[in-house]
Amino acid sequence: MASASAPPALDAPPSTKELMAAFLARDMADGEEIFVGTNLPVVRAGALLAHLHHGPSMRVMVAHTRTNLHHTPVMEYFELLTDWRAARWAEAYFNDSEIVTYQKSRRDSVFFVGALQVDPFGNSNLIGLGTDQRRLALRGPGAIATTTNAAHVRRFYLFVNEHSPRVFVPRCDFVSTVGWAQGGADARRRLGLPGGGPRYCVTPLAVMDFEESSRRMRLHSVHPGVTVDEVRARTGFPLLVPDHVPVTPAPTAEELAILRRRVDPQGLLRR
Amino acid sequence: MASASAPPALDAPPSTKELMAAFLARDMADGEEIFVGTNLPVVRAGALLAHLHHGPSMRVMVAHTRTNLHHTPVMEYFELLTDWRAARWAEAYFNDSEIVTYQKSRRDSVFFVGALQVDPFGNSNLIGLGTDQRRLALRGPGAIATTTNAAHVRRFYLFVNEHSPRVFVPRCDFVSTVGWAQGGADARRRLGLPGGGPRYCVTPLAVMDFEESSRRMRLHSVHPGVTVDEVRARTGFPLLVPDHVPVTPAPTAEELAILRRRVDPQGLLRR
Amino acid sequence: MTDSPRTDSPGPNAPGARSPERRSLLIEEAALDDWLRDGMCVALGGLATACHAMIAVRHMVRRGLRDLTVVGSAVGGLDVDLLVGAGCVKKVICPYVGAEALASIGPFYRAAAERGLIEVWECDEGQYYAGLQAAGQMLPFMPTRGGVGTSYPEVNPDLRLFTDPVNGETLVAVPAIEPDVALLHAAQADVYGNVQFVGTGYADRLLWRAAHRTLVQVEKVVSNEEIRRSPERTALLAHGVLRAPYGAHPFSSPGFYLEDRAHIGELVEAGRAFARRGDRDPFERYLDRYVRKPADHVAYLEAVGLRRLLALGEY
Amino acid sequence: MTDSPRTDSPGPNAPGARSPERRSLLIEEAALDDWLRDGMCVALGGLATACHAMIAVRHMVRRGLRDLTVVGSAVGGLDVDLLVGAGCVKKVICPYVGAEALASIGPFYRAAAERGLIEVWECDEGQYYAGLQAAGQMLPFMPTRGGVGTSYPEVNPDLRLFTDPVNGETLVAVPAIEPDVALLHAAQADVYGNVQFVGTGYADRLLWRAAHRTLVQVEKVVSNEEIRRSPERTALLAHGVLRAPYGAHPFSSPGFYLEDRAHIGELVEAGRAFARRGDRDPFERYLDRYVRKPADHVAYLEAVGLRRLLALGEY
Repeated sequence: MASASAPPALDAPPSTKELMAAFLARDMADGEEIFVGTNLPVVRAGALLAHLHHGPSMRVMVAHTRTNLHHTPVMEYFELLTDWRAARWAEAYFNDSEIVTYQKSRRDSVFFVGALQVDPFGNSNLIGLGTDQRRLALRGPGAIATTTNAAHVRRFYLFVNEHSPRVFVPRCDFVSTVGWAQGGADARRRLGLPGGGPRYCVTPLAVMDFEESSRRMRLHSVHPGVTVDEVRARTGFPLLVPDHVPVTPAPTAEELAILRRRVDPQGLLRR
Repeated sequence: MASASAPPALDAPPSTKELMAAFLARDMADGEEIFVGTNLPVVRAGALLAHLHHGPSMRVMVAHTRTNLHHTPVMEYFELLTDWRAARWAEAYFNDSEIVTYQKSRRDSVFFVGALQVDPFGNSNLIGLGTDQRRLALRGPGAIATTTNAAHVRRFYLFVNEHSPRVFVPRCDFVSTVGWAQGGADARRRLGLPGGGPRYCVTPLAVMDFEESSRRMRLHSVHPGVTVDEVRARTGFPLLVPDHVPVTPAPTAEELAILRRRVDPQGLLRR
Repeated sequence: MTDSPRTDSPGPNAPGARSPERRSLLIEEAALDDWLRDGMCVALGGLATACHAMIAVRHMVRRGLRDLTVVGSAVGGLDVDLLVGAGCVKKVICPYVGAEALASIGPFYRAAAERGLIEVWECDEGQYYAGLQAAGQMLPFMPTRGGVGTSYPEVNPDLRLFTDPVNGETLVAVPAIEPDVALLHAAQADVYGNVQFVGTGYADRLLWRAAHRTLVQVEKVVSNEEIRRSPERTALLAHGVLRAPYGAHPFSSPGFYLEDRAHIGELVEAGRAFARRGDRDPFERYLDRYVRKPADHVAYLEAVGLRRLLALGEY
Repeated sequence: MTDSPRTDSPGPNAPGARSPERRSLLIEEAALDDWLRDGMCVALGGLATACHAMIAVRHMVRRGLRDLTVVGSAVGGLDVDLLVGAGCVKKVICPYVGAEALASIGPFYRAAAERGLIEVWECDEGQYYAGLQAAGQMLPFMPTRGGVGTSYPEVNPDLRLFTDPVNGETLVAVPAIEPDVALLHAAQADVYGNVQFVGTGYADRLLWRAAHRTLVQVEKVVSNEEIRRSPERTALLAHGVLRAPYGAHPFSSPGFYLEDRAHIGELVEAGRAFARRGDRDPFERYLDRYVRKPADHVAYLEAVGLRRLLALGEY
């Protein structure tokens, strides 16, 4: 299971994925509930880094169990959602239907939403591409639980592995997850959605947030070596850009050490 | 817990309560789900007699557990709903909220409904007596789960310990459990109630059923020593009475033996 | 009770403050004051004669809390009756209050309800659970079929008949029942709030899901390692844990002790003296002896007596 | 799928026939024919790459069943994909079909959906579970908030926006999802249908509650006494029990074996050959080898090979 390759050296510069993980980690607060997803190594690493770095009381949800790993020396990587070996850490089990149905128990939960398409208000699409649901040009993987979770959880992050005009579109072919709907500060309240909505959209190029009054997507920071113009060019709609756009901060030595020694000794974030 | 008194002799004539229990038992079929209630010795005895006599595959629900007692020599009497000692027999636990909420799992269930008042269509009242709910002349114990269960279960039995015009009234002050509503063969279907409704109403004097087309209460049998006129006089509304009213059949020797040796050695049905 | 869903967080470890280690959720009995206030909607766990959070209940009586909305358990026990008798209650939400064969209906509850001194939110168990389900799911209401054709929509205007948008059937809409706090009693928990029951835990999990915060009394506080030995038993995550041996007394606690029938009888008789003769003295004596004089739970247990407690045998 | 609730009884021991002893619910593999018919609505348990009832799934393919409505698990696996590839399926009800990292989407499912050969009842997990909840509660619908503001009510007209009768909020009404039969795979059961899982059992309990009848494959048939040793583990009461060691293969079975990645890869490659190049030969070879030729489950396991099976190690 664990990779045979040696863990990366601590003095190697951070990879983009490590940078993204560290950004996510810093935004998560102690006491929050985090899902250690499968098949999303950056999201997994971000959540676990937050837990180990500054979140000893976080609720860690992994493969249908709830646990706390603050004193676990090295995290095993479980690739599949149903890998029951993760139960070795369990303090509790959770049932798949209950976790989705009883949203009140998740008021402290933060969540991640992937997408085939994202629009200027952070609405997103996992249903597919095309005009007719009965004959999609491309059938997407489906929303899984993102529609319901994103309606309720404390906040969520949009996370996409490709920053391009194919993904960032003026209008999604279908909306499977509401971000800031049609925009405006109270866009979600008007729809009756109790959750806090998308806070950041994280890509391999940059981090975006949503301007407070319009809830339009705004450039928050660019990753090292990426220019503002490059991000603009690869976003299929006009992005709000402040006068000063900072560079996404690099992980600290402490964060890198946790990532490389305990969270990701397999080096998935450096591939 | 078990009474210190000796079990009744097998050749003593059946008590009215034993007669009632045997009547109920004969009406229950193998494979059905039965609730061994607390605080209702006749109902408990009827259900267990059915199980031991002809229902080896019945599902026996007792004190938040499900079990099968077909080979249990003598039934301990648990007086309280929450007596956790009954768990010694458990094959499964059931959760109080789930058992009421997930009615589909109870399609084979039969149920008992007590009442302060019963009307000619078998609608009944456990809410209380009076005209204003905020100032009841007598507050009843409340419907517990009878409202919801009686709407769904395969069929139910009305069971009252007092046969009098106080109980059998032309109109209930409040209806907490629907029987045959306003009457008519399809009375329940028109309300959308999927359960089979009340089959019999059992009292210390007689057994009543509900005439098929009008769903009005009809005398089914009188207990030994009770006259039809007596039942009429103690029922506060006109009862349908067929030309021939049989006497409620006595328990067989086999039934009495099971009742007295295994179900009720404490003799609760003979007090 | 039909507040719109909250987005603020009362979570077990409310984010913000940093802590170098995982935070303990263990509280002292005196800290119950931080949890309970006049006018709150308080859910009481357990069922009938079992597993009520009696330390918390007696604390509310001792402090003289007022105007509580009490969400009793589905088969509410004399925990509710005690609070009604002590004048703490404005409104009761549950289908039953009593102790079965020991008291077919709670005497204070009956008297107060008949005299219009408390409001009774009339419901059956199906409706009651539907309202809690709605709260746990952050929905304004939950449909149910139980109650169609009955007097419930008349005697409780919060239960509204409506036409279902799919098949056009008539159903009952039950608004969300959202307690501010659920007070439960369980077998064991660790200091991090992982709660395990012996037996089913009745509907305590649903009260936890519906309530804003949950405080759990436990017979034993155990290590986190003990919890991890049987994670499948962990039923809920409390926001606060109170060490509470014999904390359900005079009611039973599965796996630990049976109900104290003599003590329950004392309480019932005090209630009946008031309900039947207007004689409040026996209840005042009961309160003096078991609630007002004992400064804390251990003092209460001493008032009950060790000999009595140890006689509430296991199987 | 929105049939009105049934009042007939398909219970584990349908009343009527007398039997001197408690009836066994154990069935032989050949008796699956009594459970499965063309046009049925069939729910498949497990989740993603775990615990699908593969004996029953392969049986349906072997018999060439047609026009099935398949209610996959919330994260539906390649069990659904296999049935779609074999042409058994008319409609799929579940939020996902695939195998995560091993196949981000089921290749047959994607191809058939894009070409309009199957109907996809578009939903997310919240809506999916709401529909099952409705069925289990014998209600025509269940409200949910997930889907408000999205395209779901457009792409799935069964999901209707409505105004809640209590607070006036806009919600989604999900009609009841009522499978004729649920096909599950679990760790153990006794012959009376008492089913126990290792782990959570995913949402299998909810499928059981929603379905008309439930057939459970089990790794081990155990004694009734063994069940009674840990009644708290009993999760559901099956209507039929099938002895099924390695019965989830090629998927994992918690506590028994991990997924067979090589075998899953073989199936995925066969699907991709068809989806990308229209080449059905690899899938036909797969079906010949693993479905058509083996007459029963043990013959299937022999085709897989004991060496392979025993290498799907425990932890």
